[in-house]
Amino acid sequence: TSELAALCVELGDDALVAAQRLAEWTTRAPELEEEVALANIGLDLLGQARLLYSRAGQVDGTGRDEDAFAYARGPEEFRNLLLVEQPRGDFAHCVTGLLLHSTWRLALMQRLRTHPDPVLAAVAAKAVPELSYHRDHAAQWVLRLGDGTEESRRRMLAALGKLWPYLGELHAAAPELREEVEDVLRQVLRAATLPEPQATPVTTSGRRGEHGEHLAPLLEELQSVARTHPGATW
Amino acid sequence: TSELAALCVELGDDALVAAQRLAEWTTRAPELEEEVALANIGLDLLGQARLLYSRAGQVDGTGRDEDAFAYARGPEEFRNLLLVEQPRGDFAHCVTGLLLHSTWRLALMQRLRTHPDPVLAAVAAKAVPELSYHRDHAAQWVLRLGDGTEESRRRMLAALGKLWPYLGELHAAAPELREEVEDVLRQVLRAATLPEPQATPVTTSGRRGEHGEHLAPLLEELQSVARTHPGATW
Amino acid sequence: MTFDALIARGQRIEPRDDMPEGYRKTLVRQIAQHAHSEIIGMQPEGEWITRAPSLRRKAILFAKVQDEAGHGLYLYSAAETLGVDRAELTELLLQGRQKYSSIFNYPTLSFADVGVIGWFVDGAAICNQVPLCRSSYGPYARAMVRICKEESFHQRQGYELLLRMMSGTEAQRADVQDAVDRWWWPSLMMFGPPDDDSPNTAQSMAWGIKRHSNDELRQRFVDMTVPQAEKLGVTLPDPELRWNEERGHHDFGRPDFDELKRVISGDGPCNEQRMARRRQAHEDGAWVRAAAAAHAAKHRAQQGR
Amino acid sequence: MTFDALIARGQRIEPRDDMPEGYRKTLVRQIAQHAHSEIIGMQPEGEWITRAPSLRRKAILFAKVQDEAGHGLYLYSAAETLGVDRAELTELLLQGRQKYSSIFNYPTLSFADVGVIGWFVDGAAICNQVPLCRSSYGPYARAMVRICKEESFHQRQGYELLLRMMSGTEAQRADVQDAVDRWWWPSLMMFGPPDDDSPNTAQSMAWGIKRHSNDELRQRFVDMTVPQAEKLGVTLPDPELRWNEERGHHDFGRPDFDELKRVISGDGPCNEQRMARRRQAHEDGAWVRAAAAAHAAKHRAQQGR
Repeated sequence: TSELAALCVELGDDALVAAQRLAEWTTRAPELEEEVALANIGLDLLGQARLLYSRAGQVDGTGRDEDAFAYARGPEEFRNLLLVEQPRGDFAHCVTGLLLHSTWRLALMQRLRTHPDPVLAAVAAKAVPELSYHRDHAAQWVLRLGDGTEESRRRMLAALGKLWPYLGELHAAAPELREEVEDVLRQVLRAATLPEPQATPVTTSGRRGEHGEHLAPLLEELQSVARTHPGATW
Repeated sequence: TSELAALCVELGDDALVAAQRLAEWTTRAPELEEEVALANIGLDLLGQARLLYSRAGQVDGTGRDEDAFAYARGPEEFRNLLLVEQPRGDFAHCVTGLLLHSTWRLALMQRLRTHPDPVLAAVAAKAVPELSYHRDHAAQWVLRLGDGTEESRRRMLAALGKLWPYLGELHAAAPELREEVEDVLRQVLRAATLPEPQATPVTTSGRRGEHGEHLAPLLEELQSVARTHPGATW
Repeated sequence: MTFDALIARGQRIEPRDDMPEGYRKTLVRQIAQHAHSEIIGMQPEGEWITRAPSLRRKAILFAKVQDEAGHGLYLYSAAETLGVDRAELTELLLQGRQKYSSIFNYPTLSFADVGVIGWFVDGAAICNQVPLCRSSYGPYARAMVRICKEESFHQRQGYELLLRMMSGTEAQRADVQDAVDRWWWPSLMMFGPPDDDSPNTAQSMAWGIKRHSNDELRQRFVDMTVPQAEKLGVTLPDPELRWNEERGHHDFGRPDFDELKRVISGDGPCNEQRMARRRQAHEDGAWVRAAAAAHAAKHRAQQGR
Repeated sequence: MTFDALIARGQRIEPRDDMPEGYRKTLVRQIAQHAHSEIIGMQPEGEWITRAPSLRRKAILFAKVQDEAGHGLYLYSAAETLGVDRAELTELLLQGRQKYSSIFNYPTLSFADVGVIGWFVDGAAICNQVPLCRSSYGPYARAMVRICKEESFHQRQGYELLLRMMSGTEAQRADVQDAVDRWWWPSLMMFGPPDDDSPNTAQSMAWGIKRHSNDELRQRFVDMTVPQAEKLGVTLPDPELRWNEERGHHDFGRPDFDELKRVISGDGPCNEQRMARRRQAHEDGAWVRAAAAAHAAKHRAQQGR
């Protein structure tokens, strides 16, 4: 069960941090439809994080609630993937990150639907259709941007160059998903007329707590109000 | 003496917030010489803030030290000018803000050299040559940018349009300095071949605690480490 | 049936119906301003999504701001039925030639503001908008029905946040009172200038675009809000506020309508910041919209003839 | 006197002296790399100026990062005496054709890192650089004298911060130990590959550009640092570290030189981030530099003939 708790925290941290980055897009999206879509995706991930944290608090024996995980831990205690903590970047960066993360997370959640823990299995079952939508949404944008204008293609290539190395982290975290994830991504790239990036995979991993410099400020902001009001109820 | 303490806090807050914005330029300046110059100016202001806070804590009867003023007050307790809390902007914004603030602060500090409180008078005497340098540095850049390229002129005009309204706040805070400050600024603008902006002065004022949305995140960052380590020594 | 006959019978005007040019123009301006307000109105609260102090509040706020984007979409669509398009209206906003509600030019300074905006601003919006569900123009009236439903939900959530905060720490209660003090008068100004200084009201009411005068709606808001404030335990910052038995309404002080004029004409505390953010998002998004258009064109070319 | 004769007598080479092209090229590369390191090295600590937990620490850190910009300036000037210019060297950095010290590609994760960087990184820099005050090339040697003086000041300030933190709270002590654990091995790598894998060392030593081998300097750093760690009360993360009575030096484990190669070739945790920031600042500053040049040109035209 400590393994189960750790898994819930890892996947909860991924979802929370990714949702926080998506929240940063609010009032900054390229069109109104995209404000709605990115918020939808952020809300789905936030919902997943809340369920996963609650489950972690039940099974790790501490009885902590969802907010204890989100607001009372420092960056060194977070286990999210480096992929999701990368700064916001441009819209090509946004959809590329979303494509990589949702493809991987979808593959994982599909398997977790048969996890022996019935609560985690139920969370995964609920997450699968959400993540399919996230992946499709991202893939459609990768298509449009990859096969759009010269500028959008240039930006897509830059975003791929920047984020592709983080696949190394995903594969290290779940080697069994590698083939499936790579197949999906290759299909999307092909459809988008984009070459597969040649990038050295990262060797550090957020799963071991080896975070970059961007996580601490993200959490500083996320936790700021909660921390300046100790003992408050919201 | 409560008036003296309030004055020290106001001028300390201006200096600290302005120094914090200058610190944000670190590793982002347009050339290396400017990294050095902006840090110099930031350090001067930080030094002024420390002396002013210390004096405030002595005369207001609380015995608070400089850090109590910087780290243990919320945004609603800060009395800095709105001018200095404006977000970083581009380099034209930086030098324009610096010109307005240092021109005004220099005029004020020149007068405060004869303040009945000997400590404040000494702080002011020390600040005058520092502020003369700040003002000259800013004025030289306003000249270069105003009478440089088409782009730099466009950016200077935008920065002036954005910041000039805050003169209203400075004049409200110290009506007796108005003529002197405006004379200096007009001279600089003339030399830079820039028209005097026609802008409605702001009517809100940081001196009454009426801050915008940018101060709270600035202080959140400034106070983040100190606040996550209660009882720590540094 | 002619336009006048439809209006006289209280029936709805639909896009295919003939309508006077003045009616069309007034409606376009009003609906566009309303749409712009939804979009600019995302900003004051939007900055607090990343800072919300519990995950539940984060989800509520995220969803609320998303709803505002959705309202903007409905309203731009309603305006499009009158022969203008969204890009055109967005241009007019960015050039400062169309307005949005003055209320969004005030800063949000603490998380309590999120609650007070829900309570006051959504509350005032509901007072303004519920009568618009009976607007004479069909597409606008139907959009308002959906919008009002969501906004009363937002208002309840805002008020509920404040109830929780008032039962919390001293600092939380102080934040709530401070937010109430700052938002009360600007909220009263949301109903526009006083009736004796509102020249277009009569025509709009005749056309069935407007159903009540500014002062009537302002009175309704005050009467609705005073008992809620009492229940919450906050003081509304108006020494003249009191129940008038004779009128059956609350008397209250006169908002500073000069301030309203200043804010509308561009000199509120955050006008420039709000417009700059909107403009930046629009400019930053230009390459994305261009790419989507280019991709769609290629795709059509490949598929079609 | 010829170049060889000057070198043989241990006298300094000055810009006007003849020198072999290999000597010049090696020096340009070394000085440029050193200058780039100072500039990129501002980044890991620079982000903490706005977050420093006391005003005194804020001033100390602000001044330190400013000093690094100053060091960059001295060094670029020294390089310019060899017939290259700063803009050209900056281009080479931005294109990734010249390097900077691998150490700056590791993240700074807490304020304790500021102290540990002062202690380890400035300490290692001093070990590397003190001998360079006797470099055979005059302008470089003179720049190093000023730089070393400031760096030993920085090192003391870093160590002093750690002493204070170790006498603070449990959380502070844990932060210090964590920072030590993360920075120890990368600091050892600052001395470069082991001697048996450092092909250019012999020539550089013959030319008086380098005075000691990588492994000698690494040993000096370890011997200097171990007693400081004991006094501080932290554990250096190397189980093989122990005093060797016979050698009169500490034995220590072998750094992961594969990691060093990876980081140098661009795959460290922060390489991309550091370069992106530097590139961004350079691009954002282009219009400012252009304006200054245009203004100066106008001014000269008006004044001159």
